[in-house]
Amino acid sequence: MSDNIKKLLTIVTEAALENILVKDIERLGAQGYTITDARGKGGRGVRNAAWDANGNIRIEVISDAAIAGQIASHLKETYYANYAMILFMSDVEVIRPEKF
Amino acid sequence: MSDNIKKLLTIVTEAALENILVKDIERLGAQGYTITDARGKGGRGVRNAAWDANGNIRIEVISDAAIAGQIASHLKETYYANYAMILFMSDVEVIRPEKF
Amino acid sequence: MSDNIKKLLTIVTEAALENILVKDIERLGAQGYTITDARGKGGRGVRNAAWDANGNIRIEVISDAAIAGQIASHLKETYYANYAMILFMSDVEVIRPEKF
Amino acid sequence: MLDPVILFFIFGLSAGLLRSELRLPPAIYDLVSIMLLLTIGMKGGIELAKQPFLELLPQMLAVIGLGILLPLIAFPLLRYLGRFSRVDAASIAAHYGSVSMGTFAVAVAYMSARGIYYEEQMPLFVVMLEIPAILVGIVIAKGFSKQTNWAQVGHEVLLGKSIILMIGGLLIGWIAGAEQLASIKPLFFDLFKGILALFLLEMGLITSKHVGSLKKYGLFLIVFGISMPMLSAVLGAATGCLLGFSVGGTAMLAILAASASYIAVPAAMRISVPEANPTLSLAASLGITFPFNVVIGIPIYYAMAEYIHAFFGA
Amino acid sequence: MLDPVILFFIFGLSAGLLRSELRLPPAIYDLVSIMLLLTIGMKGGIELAKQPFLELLPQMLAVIGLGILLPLIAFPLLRYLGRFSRVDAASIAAHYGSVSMGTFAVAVAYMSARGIYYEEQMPLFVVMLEIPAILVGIVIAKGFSKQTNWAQVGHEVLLGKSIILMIGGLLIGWIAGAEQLASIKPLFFDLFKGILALFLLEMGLITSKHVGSLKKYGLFLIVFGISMPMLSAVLGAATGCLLGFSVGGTAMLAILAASASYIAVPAAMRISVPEANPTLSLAASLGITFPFNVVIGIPIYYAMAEYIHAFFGA
Amino acid sequence: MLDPVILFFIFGLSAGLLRSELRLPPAIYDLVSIMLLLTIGMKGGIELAKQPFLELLPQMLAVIGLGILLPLIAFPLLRYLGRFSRVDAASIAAHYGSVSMGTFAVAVAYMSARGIYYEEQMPLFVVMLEIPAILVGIVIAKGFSKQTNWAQVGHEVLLGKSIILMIGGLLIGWIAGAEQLASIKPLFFDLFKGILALFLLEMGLITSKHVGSLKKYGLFLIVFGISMPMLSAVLGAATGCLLGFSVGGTAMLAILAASASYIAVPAAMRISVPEANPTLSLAASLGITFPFNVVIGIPIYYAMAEYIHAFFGA
Ligand SMILES: Nc1ncnc2c1ncn2[C@@H]1O[C@H](COP(=O)(O)O)[C@@H](O)[C@H]1O
Ligand SMILES: Nc1ncnc2c1ncn2[C@@H]1O[C@H](COP(=O)(O)O)[C@@H](O)[C@H]1O
Ligand SMILES: Nc1ncnc2c1ncn2[C@@H]1O[C@H](COP(=O)(O)O)[C@@H](O)[C@H]1O
Ligand code: NA
Ligand code: NA
Ligand code: NA
Repeated sequence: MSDNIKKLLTIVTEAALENILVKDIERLGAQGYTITDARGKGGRGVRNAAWDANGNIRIEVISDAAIAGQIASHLKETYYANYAMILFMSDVEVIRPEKF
Repeated sequence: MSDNIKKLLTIVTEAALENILVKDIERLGAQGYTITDARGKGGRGVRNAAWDANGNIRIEVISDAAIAGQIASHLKETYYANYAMILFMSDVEVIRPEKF
Repeated sequence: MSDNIKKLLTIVTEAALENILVKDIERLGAQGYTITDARGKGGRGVRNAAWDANGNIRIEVISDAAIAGQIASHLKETYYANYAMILFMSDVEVIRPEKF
Repeated sequence: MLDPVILFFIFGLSAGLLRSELRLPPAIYDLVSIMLLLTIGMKGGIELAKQPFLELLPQMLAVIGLGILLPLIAFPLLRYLGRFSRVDAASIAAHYGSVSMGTFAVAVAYMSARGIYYEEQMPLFVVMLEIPAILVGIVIAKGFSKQTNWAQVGHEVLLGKSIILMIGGLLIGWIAGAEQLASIKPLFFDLFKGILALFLLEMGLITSKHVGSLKKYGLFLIVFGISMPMLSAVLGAATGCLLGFSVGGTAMLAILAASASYIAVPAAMRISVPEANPTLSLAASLGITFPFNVVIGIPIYYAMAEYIHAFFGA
Repeated sequence: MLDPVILFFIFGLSAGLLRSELRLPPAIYDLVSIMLLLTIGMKGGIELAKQPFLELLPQMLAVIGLGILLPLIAFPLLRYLGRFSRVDAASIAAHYGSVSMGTFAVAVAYMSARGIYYEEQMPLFVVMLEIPAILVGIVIAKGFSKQTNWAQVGHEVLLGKSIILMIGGLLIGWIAGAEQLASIKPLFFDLFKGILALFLLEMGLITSKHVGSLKKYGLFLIVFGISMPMLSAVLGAATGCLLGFSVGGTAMLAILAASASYIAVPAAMRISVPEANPTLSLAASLGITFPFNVVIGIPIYYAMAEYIHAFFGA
Repeated sequence: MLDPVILFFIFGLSAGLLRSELRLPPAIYDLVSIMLLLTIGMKGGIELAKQPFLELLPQMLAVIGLGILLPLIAFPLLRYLGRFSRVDAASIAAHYGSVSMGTFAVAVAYMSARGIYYEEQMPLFVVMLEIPAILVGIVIAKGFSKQTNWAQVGHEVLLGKSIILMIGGLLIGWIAGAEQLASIKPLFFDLFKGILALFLLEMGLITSKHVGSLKKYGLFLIVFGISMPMLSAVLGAATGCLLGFSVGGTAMLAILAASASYIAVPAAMRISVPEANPTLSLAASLGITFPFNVVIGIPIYYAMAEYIHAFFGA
């Protein structure tokens, strides 16, 4: 597998966690992240973003597999029990692998 | 292939369909979904979200392959002919496979 | 590999480029695109979308591998040096391959 | 002279046609329409409280009749003269049977700038006119098909954003009355025309996007988009005169009849008659009829009302 | 008679319960709350400038005491009568110890519509009441645990959106004074009640989403959501009377005590006591207490203040 | 004393520096700027209608000359004293040759609060000044390179949001006149200062984000960000005096010259001179010059205008 292949980790969770998660993600070694506002439904019910307390965010992080795994397990341990959160991973091909 | 691998189905379509599609998706067995607002262009022209009638949404559903396939073919049969809509699928690795 | 497999190219970059990139993407042969508003952080610092000059967009283009490759290298040559921009690619399964 | 709010429409239209980057954020468009709808509703409600409701019933029935008649006239024109498919003709007909809130708001501003009296129940008629045309349009398109989910259509129509805001405003105005509402007057009443100006600026920008698609659909749509409202205005004015309305009220009913929906009906048709091409009906109602009505039509319809009153009026 | 702004709340609630598609864009909800908070702050600041700050200190301490006391009363009720888990009881208690800006805004409108005088320092007390309850709630839930990041909690609480806007408004009002602020009066002061109406419309829509979850959590929460504010109001009125406030000021303090937070506290609890179920506390504070207070409670608390003054007042 | 709208700026700046979570939704920032630009344009248009257009031509040419001169002065300072790269120096120079709408709005409020007369054509000059500096900046950066897509640059500049809104407002004001616009006065004119306050609150929050990046770029940028506007003000005041303007008009031209763009120019440079670092120019124009001008600069420039008039004036 070429150097160009990195992990794309996507997290969907409560908007209230944005500031905290961003710090976690950087601390664990990711070089960047992208966030979009979202709404949705899951095990913890409908989150329709009608007002502040009730919106989701969708965070994408591209990194090598080791860092992605560390972020994933940190989030799982720290937030899964008490927050609406899912995360999933896939391989993506990037152009400048040294950036991630 | 491990249990951890699920299907990520992404649908991009007209915002007007949100309520109806969400019902379809739940009825066909998905445990959740995530929606973001979007704009774009495709075979049915530019949809630039300048006002209500003209926006897109981007729906993501993670589920096992069977459910994803059912949702995809239901949407294809019901909406493809008359609505701006695309859908695409890929494999993703999830953390708590029992959730999806 | 089946006909149903296409490339999904995702670009995250400065909102100011939207109009120009859309023209590039169409000129290089893509049949459509989907855009969502985003914020994030990368090598060029935090882009928190607090106001116009400072937001990101996330563009998705589905096309065959050749076109995706052309778009990617065009963007790399033209914009990487001076703009906040990342791009990544993956394979997705589509329903109506003739559309893309 | 042109009302200055019309200048905002023309400005928006020009900026859009020049491909300027100007656009109002969708949230602002929402706010502005919410406020216009609430204000129009409250104004109507305040006046309605002053008169016995029962006397309005026959008028309401007449207006509903008008709302059923208009799409039934528009449909054959579109189907046989315009050679549109059944569903497209039905959908456009529904747009022209229904009403446009923006046109009504401009008419309210027009009348009040000239101090012209009109019957207070107009906002009620807006609600009455908005609904039947949608149902008629669906029936023409699909027959009384079992496939149509009528419960859903009803929900969509009655609880759609614009209807519910106007009804809410009507009820609030009715219950509270003018005196009680004085405390919210500075926002809802004093700013009305300024907010209408912002709304029309945005409508100009939106309209500019639909002018382009007119080229594709050709001359017939343009002719229809101007002559259908004229015809509807005549029927509206006649109804108003028969109901014994003042000149202002007669003109208002003519304007309502002449206006074509671009919010409630497109949304309902998209769900209930998805086979219809939405660009077609929006090109006509937004690209032709709305600008025609607000810039040129309203004074014409007012003259029409004066004329009818002079010849047939009480 | 009901204040017309309450009609907007009832309208929003009904539209939401009928599952209408009406909703205010989040950006508008933000704008409207920002303006209410700034205005309330400025009004308070203008008045505060007129009196020596030091005299307020004992009052501020008393109010902080009230803010500590209320959650300490609510917690055992919830834990032992309501049989909630420790964290849930602590979190709900924090909500009821704190205050609701929306309720305060309605009370301001209520008083000014009736020309009732109240002490000007109320907005200051809103800030004083908002904070201690959060801290008490966290301590009840977790003890003085080392795990709690108190720096972060402090930042979250003191620099949270609503507190900072109110403090900012207070300072601007204080520094500039009424005369200087005349130039921005048309936006912030004259439109106040209209903007409050829009805010309450949205609150009605939001409340309707929380009424549903009440069914799940049953009768106790409903009873608590009505009787806890009554109890708090008595304590608030008593404090006001002891501090020598006028009837209006006493009523205001009763209303503040009776109100339950649904903005600042939920945000703080979500971060600091994540194990607590947020639906539970919002169902009570938004689904029960807020509507009860704005529709029925305020006049009751005012009567309470009159009663206390008649029997115990100076 | 500080105008209260400046207090909103300082409040926003402080909240931002304290890392509060306060922020205005982008849609509100858009609404607020749209309204300020339209109002400023309309005010200018109303006054312009009163005088023959041809007499303005020489003044307009002089102002364009000023817009060309300013970046030509700024560039060598930045390139040789500041040791910035060619493109960065050119881009910053373009920012300082152009104008800031927010500064102009504060100046309008300043003059009207003091009842100071100034020539009505100022909004026209804002448009005149905004454009040449951008073109000069591009030419300095790239030469008359064939690579530059001048059609696109022209489109970007002339149809950019702020220019088109101001021109649209000018035309509407010109055509309609004060009397006709009375109906929209409550929204656009009466709320002007309140809306300016909201705008400055947001500008304070945005500015706070740019203060940080100043540390990185060091002392020179700070010195330049204060002394360049002083120099420009002298040239602006001289031009105003030569054109025979009143003290108010002379001060206004000084203020316009002193202000540095942070909306139109950054957008244009990002597309036309992408090699330039946008943080650099924004740190200077937003982080230094804007706060300096609105808090301290305006009274200084006014004193400058008085001084020049006393010594050289007619
Ligand atoms: N099966 C799913 N597919 C897509 N998104 C999901 C799914 N389940 C949950 N989500 C998203 O993740 C958020 C939190 O999920 P949960 O913790 O299950 O409530 C939801 O609000 C959805 O936005
Ligand atoms: N090739 C494509 N790549 C990415 N998004 C697309 C593509 N084609 C269509 N879309 C999105 O799907 C929506 C509906 O597509 P269509 O039905 O082709 O008009 C468009 O408005 C776009 O947002
Ligand atoms: N490692 C990463 N993972 C996800 N998104 C990223 C990453 N790096 C950069 N981005 C996004 O791409 C934008 C531009 O990146 P850059 O050019 O590195 O500043 C950032 O503002 C982020 O939104
Ligand atoms: Na009609
Ligand atoms: Na309380
Ligand atoms: Na300048």
